Amino acid sequence: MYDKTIRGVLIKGDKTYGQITSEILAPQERKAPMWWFAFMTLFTIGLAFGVYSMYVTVTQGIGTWGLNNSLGWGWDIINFVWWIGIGHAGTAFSIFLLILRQRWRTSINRAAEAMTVVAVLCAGLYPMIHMGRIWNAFFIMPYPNSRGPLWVNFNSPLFWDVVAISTYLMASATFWYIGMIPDLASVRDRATSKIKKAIYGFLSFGWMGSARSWLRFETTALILGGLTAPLVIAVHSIVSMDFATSVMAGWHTTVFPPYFVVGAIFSGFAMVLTLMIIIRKVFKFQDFVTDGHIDAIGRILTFVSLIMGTAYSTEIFMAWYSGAEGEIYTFFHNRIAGDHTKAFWTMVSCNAIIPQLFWFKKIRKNLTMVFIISIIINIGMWFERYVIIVTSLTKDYLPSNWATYRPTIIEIGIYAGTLSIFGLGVLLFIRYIPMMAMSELKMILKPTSKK
Amino acid sequence: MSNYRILGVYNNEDKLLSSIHKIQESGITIHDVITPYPIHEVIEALKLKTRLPVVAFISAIFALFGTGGFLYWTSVVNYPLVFGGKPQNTLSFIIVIFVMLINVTAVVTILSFFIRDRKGPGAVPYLDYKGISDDRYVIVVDGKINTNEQVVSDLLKREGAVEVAQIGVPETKANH
Amino acid sequence: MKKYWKSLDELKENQEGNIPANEVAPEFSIEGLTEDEVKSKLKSNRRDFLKMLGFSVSTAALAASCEQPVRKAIPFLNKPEEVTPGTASHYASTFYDGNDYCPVVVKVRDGRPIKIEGNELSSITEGGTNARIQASVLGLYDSYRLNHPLKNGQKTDWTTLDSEITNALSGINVTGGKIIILSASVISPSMLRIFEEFKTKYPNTEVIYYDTVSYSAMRKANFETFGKEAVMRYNFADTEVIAGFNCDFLGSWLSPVEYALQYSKSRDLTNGKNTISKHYQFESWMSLTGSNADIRYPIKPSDEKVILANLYNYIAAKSGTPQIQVQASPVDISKLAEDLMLHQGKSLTVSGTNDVHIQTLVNAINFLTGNQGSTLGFERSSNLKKGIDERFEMLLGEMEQGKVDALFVYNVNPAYDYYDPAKFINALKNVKLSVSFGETPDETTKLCTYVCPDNHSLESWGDAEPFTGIYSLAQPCIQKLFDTRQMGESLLKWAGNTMDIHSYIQKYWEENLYPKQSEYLSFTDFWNHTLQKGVFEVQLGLYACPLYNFDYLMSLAPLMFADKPASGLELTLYEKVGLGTGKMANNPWLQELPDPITKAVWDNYLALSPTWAKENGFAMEDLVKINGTMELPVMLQPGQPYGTAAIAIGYGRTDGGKVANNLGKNAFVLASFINGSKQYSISSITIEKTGSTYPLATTQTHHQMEGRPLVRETVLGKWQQNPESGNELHRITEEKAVSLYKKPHYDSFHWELAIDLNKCIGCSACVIACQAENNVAVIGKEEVRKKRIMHWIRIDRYYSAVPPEKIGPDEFFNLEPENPEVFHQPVMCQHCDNAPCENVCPVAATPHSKEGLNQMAYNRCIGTRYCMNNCPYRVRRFNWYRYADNEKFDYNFNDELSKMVLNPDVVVRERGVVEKCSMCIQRIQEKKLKAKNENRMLEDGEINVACAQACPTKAIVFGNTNDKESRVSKLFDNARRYHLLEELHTLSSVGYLTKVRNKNVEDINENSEQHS
Amino acid sequence: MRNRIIFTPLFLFFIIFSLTTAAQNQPPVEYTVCSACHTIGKGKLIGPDLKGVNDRHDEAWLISFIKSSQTMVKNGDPVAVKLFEENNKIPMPDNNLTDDQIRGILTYIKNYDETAVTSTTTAEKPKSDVPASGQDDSSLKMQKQKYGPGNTRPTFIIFFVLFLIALIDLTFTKIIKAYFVHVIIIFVSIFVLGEIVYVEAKELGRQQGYSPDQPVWFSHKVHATQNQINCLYCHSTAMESKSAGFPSTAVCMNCHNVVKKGKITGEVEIAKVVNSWNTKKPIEWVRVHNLPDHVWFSHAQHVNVGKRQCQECHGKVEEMDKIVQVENLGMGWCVNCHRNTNVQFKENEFYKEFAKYQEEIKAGTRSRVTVDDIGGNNCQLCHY
Repeated sequence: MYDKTIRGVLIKGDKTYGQITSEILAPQERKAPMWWFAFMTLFTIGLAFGVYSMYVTVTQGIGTWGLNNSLGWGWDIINFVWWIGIGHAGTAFSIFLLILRQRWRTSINRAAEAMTVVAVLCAGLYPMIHMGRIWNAFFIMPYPNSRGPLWVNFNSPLFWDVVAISTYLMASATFWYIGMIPDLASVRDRATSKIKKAIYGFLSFGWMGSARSWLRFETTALILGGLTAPLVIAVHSIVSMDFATSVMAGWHTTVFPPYFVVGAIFSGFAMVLTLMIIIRKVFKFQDFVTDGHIDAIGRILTFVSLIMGTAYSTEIFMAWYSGAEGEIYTFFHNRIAGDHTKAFWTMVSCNAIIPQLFWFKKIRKNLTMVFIISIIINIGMWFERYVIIVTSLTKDYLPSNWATYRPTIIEIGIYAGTLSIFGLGVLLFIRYIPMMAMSELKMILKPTSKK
Repeated sequence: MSNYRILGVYNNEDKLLSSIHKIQESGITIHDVITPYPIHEVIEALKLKTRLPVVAFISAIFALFGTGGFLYWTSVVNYPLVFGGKPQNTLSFIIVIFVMLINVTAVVTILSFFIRDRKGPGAVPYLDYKGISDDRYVIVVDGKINTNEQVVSDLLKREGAVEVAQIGVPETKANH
Repeated sequence: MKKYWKSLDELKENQEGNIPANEVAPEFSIEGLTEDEVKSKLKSNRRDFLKMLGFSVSTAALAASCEQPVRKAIPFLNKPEEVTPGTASHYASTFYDGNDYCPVVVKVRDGRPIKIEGNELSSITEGGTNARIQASVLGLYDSYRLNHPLKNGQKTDWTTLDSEITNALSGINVTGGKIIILSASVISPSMLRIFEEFKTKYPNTEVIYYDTVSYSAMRKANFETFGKEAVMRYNFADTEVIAGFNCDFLGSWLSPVEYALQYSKSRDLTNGKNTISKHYQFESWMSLTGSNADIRYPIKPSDEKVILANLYNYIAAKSGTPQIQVQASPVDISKLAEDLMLHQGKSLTVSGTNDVHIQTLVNAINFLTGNQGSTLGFERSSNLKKGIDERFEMLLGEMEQGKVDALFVYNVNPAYDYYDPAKFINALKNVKLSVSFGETPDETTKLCTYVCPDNHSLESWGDAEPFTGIYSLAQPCIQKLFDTRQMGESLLKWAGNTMDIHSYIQKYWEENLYPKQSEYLSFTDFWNHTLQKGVFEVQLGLYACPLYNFDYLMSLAPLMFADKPASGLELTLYEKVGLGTGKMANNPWLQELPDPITKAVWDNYLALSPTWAKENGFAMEDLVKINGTMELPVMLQPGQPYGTAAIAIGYGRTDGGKVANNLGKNAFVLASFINGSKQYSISSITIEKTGSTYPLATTQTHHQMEGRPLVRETVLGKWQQNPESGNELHRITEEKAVSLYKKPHYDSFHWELAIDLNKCIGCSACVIACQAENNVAVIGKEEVRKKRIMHWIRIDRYYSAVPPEKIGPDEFFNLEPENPEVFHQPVMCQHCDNAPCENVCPVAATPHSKEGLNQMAYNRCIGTRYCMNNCPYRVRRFNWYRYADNEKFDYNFNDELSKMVLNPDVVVRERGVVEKCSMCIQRIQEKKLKAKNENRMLEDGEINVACAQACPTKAIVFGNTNDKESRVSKLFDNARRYHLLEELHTLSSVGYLTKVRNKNVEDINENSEQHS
Repeated sequence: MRNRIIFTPLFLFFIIFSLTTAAQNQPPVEYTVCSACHTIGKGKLIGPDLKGVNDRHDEAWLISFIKSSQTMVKNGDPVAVKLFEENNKIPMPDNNLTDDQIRGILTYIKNYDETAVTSTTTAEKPKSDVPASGQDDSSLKMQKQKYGPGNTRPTFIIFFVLFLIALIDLTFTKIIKAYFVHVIIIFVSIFVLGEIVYVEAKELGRQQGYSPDQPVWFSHKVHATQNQINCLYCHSTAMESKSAGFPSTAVCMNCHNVVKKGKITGEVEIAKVVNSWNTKKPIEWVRVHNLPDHVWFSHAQHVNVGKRQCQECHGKVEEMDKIVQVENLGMGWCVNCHRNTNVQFKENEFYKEFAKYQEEIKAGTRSRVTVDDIGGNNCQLCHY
């Protein structure tokens, strides 16, 4: 039971349990609005573009991208890391706060986790299509093949990626779904049409809410949380090792794992913020997603962006301190000054400087500002990956190989495709799934005797 | 017929709790309590326990050694290859082991949850009462053990159940 | 005796009337098959692609129908003794295409020549080759070749053609008309004999030689000054001072392969010698030779004569011979003069300018410095380059007046490479009977009435006498692919001699050369052994050095500087090291060979000095109009003298074939005919912007080392005091190196490469050799522009103006200087023992072998390109597209005929897999198997990788470092040895030896102030 | 009673006699050489039928003739010359055999018993029709069962259907109340399906049991076993080249310009060979043992250096009428062999390069050197 004297009210306009249910399920029970269909079509078109681009890539070859002998990775891995980063928010959000028993999470975690699942799906797409011979992708699995058998290379960060990301997808998806079961049950119970009842009945796994179920339910959630919390950290550390374990100047850095994890949480929270603000506006959820929530996330972002700033400066300092020509060149003559100056400073300003505005309560209160900054942060995070990958690869140890990189329409198309997948996912989510964990909201609602 | 149940429906958490205590005092065993959200008091009152953490722990141990053994066998015993002048048996195994540990444990836990709780696609609740997933609380008393249904229902009523109902058929009637 | 000293003629006996066909699926032998048959056979079965694993097939297979394509196996009908299917045999032969001469050994696999190597028994090249010779094998399978005789462009057959031509000739004989054989310089004695026979039948026949790039001024000068109309033989090997004047003797001048070898000998520091020759180079464009010079003076073409005259005067003053009236030299030549005087008879002054005055001066200088007869001389005078420009000019006149009744064009292409093609074309119209022996329907052949296609040199018998008394034989390594006939045979037939060329040459040798030797007692013995060896030398008697005729020099003196000094932008035409005169322009390998200096491919361009261009507002890739006619893009070339420009010849073919056509512009038309010889430098041209730009494809876009110790160099003086100088870093890194893991050790072999940067001249022969050996794909200009070139070995070229002792991190961003020092550094896969690329491959496609090689299993690769990103040397190549059987890449992988050049021991990589240098693993395996079969251990040098074998300067040495006696181990013990990026502790298997320049600090200062 | 006394020794004698004859009837080793060209009582092969040769010529003459027929012909021995003429001037190669060996052969020929031999040497059923006309897939199937994985499709479908039914019933139509039934079915079928998929995938692109019809119905059994022709006589390049080589028609003609009638197929098949020779058109054999394009394999390495027997990879070819691929020729198969096989370490000088192993063997710390030890499982041993 939640004691409101310790913390401020988490749900405004003292509601009854009934109200909670009806208000949160309202969007599903209403007819779909016009804008919903509009966006669906828009994203479907984007998806078609993406699918076409992937088709071209697979049938003609990676040559259709802007890569070259010096630069083996471009937008594919940039976007992969970016999506993974975004995909970190949801789980990080709900799980850390779950473990910390931060109850204000309850109205946000559902959406955050949904976002995670979709983002990780988008991310997972890239390592597949960036392969030269996607039809042999199964080689990467350690299955007992008939070649001796020849196993895979367990030293390779790419293999770690495969393991970690698939695990992460599995864990976060199940975590999200289990948490959803009781709410699906309530949808089922309120359903009027036969079909809807049947479908949601099937989806809700015959949930009834008996005390035993609740006990096991909470235990499972806790165990999963406990498992996924380290996983969240592991996954992005592993992604960072794709770079950290190599020899390239600007990649070969021990600060990468923490730096990437923080970066992931940074971009993730920003994305959560973006989404929640939209949902709140569209569905009038300001009673559930209160200014308190926005404020809290704002504070976190401020803190995290400070860490990012530290990471950047550490990198630069270490480069100078190491005295290694390659490092110095990469950081001082290729990032701070040189070809990729723009990208570098965009990254720094977007991630380390602009978020500092959150120090001001005014700005934290001003939704539009928060919204804009949250978007800026995600742009900044994209540029961070761009800087890391492109600068280090285009100007490597041997000046004779120095090259440039410009993405082709195909690469852009694939990016658009993944963005559309994300959009579609979100749209379907807000249409067919209770957007907030009702049962948990009810838990934190003050006990009421009047009826 | 053993599926004979007596239901007491409440609309107030406090009433529910008090009545649970009352009923237990009066020596009637409560079969189940259905709530729209987890109420720890209820769980305590019913003295429910779960062994899921044990399952999780065991599977974790299994995953740890299973994966470690597998990695060692594949890359040192079965088909040793040299990569970049490093020994075949490297520290990098830790990462895979760690992740696989989480993976296996998670899967096992979830599955055991579903199996133990008889939840899964197509499973149906035995009670379909309007609002149990919304804002109604139900105390379920097994009608087989406590044959004197009248007493039970009175008790429930007295404790403020907004409604008392039965599902299934009492055995006595079934005999005729 | 090695296996390849085997002759082919017994083989021919055995094969009479048989159809040796494919023996097992991969290999394929094509004697006596018509082109169509060949193609049909090739379709089915060849070990050329991984396509069996490709997208379509594998998916089809997954669709549960696991049926395999049935493979046929067609055995020989009657297996000839020579041919063991699946193993290669080697035949000694000779390469000569009118420009380059080289004794070669042809590797034949199941009757298919697939690779050309140098003949190690030759005293001229000692097994060296150059890019063109390596690439020439592809010409055999050129689908553009004529496969039957033509009359007025229509297919005809030999009998009718013979009868018609003989009739015409006898007709001309009656009327006493004039018959001209217009030919490239012929060095084959038997061919000369054939000409004689032809003349006896048709008395008023005249043979006129025409060289694409003329050396007639040199012949004239030699005649006037020494009374010998010949080209001297030069010997750079034991020179101590070399002065080159616009003379690219390492890249294109006279006999570059030979000179490269000699040069490297004079620059060698590994064989206990502790001094090297000093190389001054005065030149008007950045040539390969200039890039290797110790001291290089960029000069205007017009200044060359002045400088030489001053040099002559300086020396003449010392040796008391008459001097010449001349203005002061733009550069200080005293130091060079002193050096020349100091090393009497051990120096060499050469000029590549086709100008009698200049050649006369050069002869004088060489004579006065006592080189005549020591480092150069007429003793073994060269038979190359016999063309006399005036004679050809006269011929054109006669043709225009219709005085020429019959013109036989052999191995020349004036309609393309004469400076006024239109003139020649019109003149040709007035010739009644015009016959061409062209292999391909090129610009000239197109215009001739009759075309009697000549065999490819790999299909022909032949002999050569490049230098007096030095002979070599050429034998066919494959039966004729098409219905062609050797030119000599045609002439013989028309001359009424029915002998076939083979027996004719045999007869000639029996009569003329057999008597000159005493080793063999029977001619058949002599013939077979010579055929096996490929080369044969005759001892010469005593030889008296001719005296220099100073009167002629004096008579020229007043004329020399009569013409007014040049003004405006001066232009020089030069030969590219790869494409040369453009004869092989249809060869995709050569087109895609990066120019050693500019690293540009697929184009020629107008090279300008950066500063001059900046001042006049020209930028890279600007499209400019030259003399209002020719449009070419601008290439800013460091080292190009201020106020000069340079264009490469050999481009702009119109009928060169599908590859050659419409690449670049034909620069021959800019040449001119001034005082008796063709001039390849134009005193003043005008260029103006067109406003548009034209993209150039270069494989290297950054030219400084950024102060990184990639190419380490020192100067001779310092090296003599401390052999480790310039390479101190090596010791430091070795000491500082710490690793968690212990250094790997290999039980049996550890294959390693040593590359002597002091010997490597950057000629790029290795690049083509590797391409031919390892089936490396050609990808075309657009892809190269995207920096996706597939070559497994590349030659990094860096510019620098910083004296070696000043190299350090403080030299960031040094600007491209006017006269940079140039560094060539071959880079292939370094086969690191701690390879960064190996760790990161998820599918274990590139582990380390038990012999220290970094293996790449193409069929396991899934193409994540992680290894490419992680290779600090960037030597891994990715198949961005399917380069084989793809219309988009219509080069030598797209048509069945030219695919026959593929090496059956190496797969052609599929789309989407990473590939890289394998240290010619197929050769290692082959030789190991050979040793096992012969139940013995391997000898050092028995295995040789393609790049090392092709190298004309022996700069690359391959071997097993576990064997402490091997050559490579010895080089690894050298104090000059270091490894590229060794500070990364990749423990690479390729060792580089520091470059040592023969200069001292004041040279550097003078050199740099000279141009700053 | 008396009868018995008389009969017993007779009976015994018979037994003994038969035994001795049987004993003598084992063909001596040297005879295999002869049998390439001669038969005993089976008519003329290349050389004349040897039946009753002992009666035709006296032993001394035979011995000298067998030792070197040509010398006798040159010396103008009338009989020898006559024989030479009769057998259209095919010289009988000289044999360096001792007189006793030759006598052994002669005795073998003398008391040669057709029934006995025919029953021992070949169990061939007289093939009336020639099975080259493409109706031989029955035998191919048989071999597939024998070597390949066999046809697993039906099993697959059955279990797949079961799997689906169980799933559907478990979730929707709850006909069977007991869930464990579903569970068991599901798990079993998953296992079976997985196993099938694994096996099939392994065989994917492989041709174990592949036995196509050849343009000429050629029997290795007849040539290798009955006529004792060495493999290397036809596949001559196996010792020095990467490919063992298909015999050129000329090789066939060495014998078949005389042997015009086959034991099994009569004249039809041999006629094809002769025809190919006359029309100068090589026979287009169908390759049975194919390796993928990206595999580099050398016969010389295995046959000459490794001293492997042909049968180790190709199966008992000498017993096949129709050639069939016995092994799956997969990489796993190669690699495992490389792991278990010893190299000719002491025999071959080349392995002196491996100083370490040499010492270990001297020291006795190492008993064997497998192919794997000397880098036999490097990728680029076969893939480049």
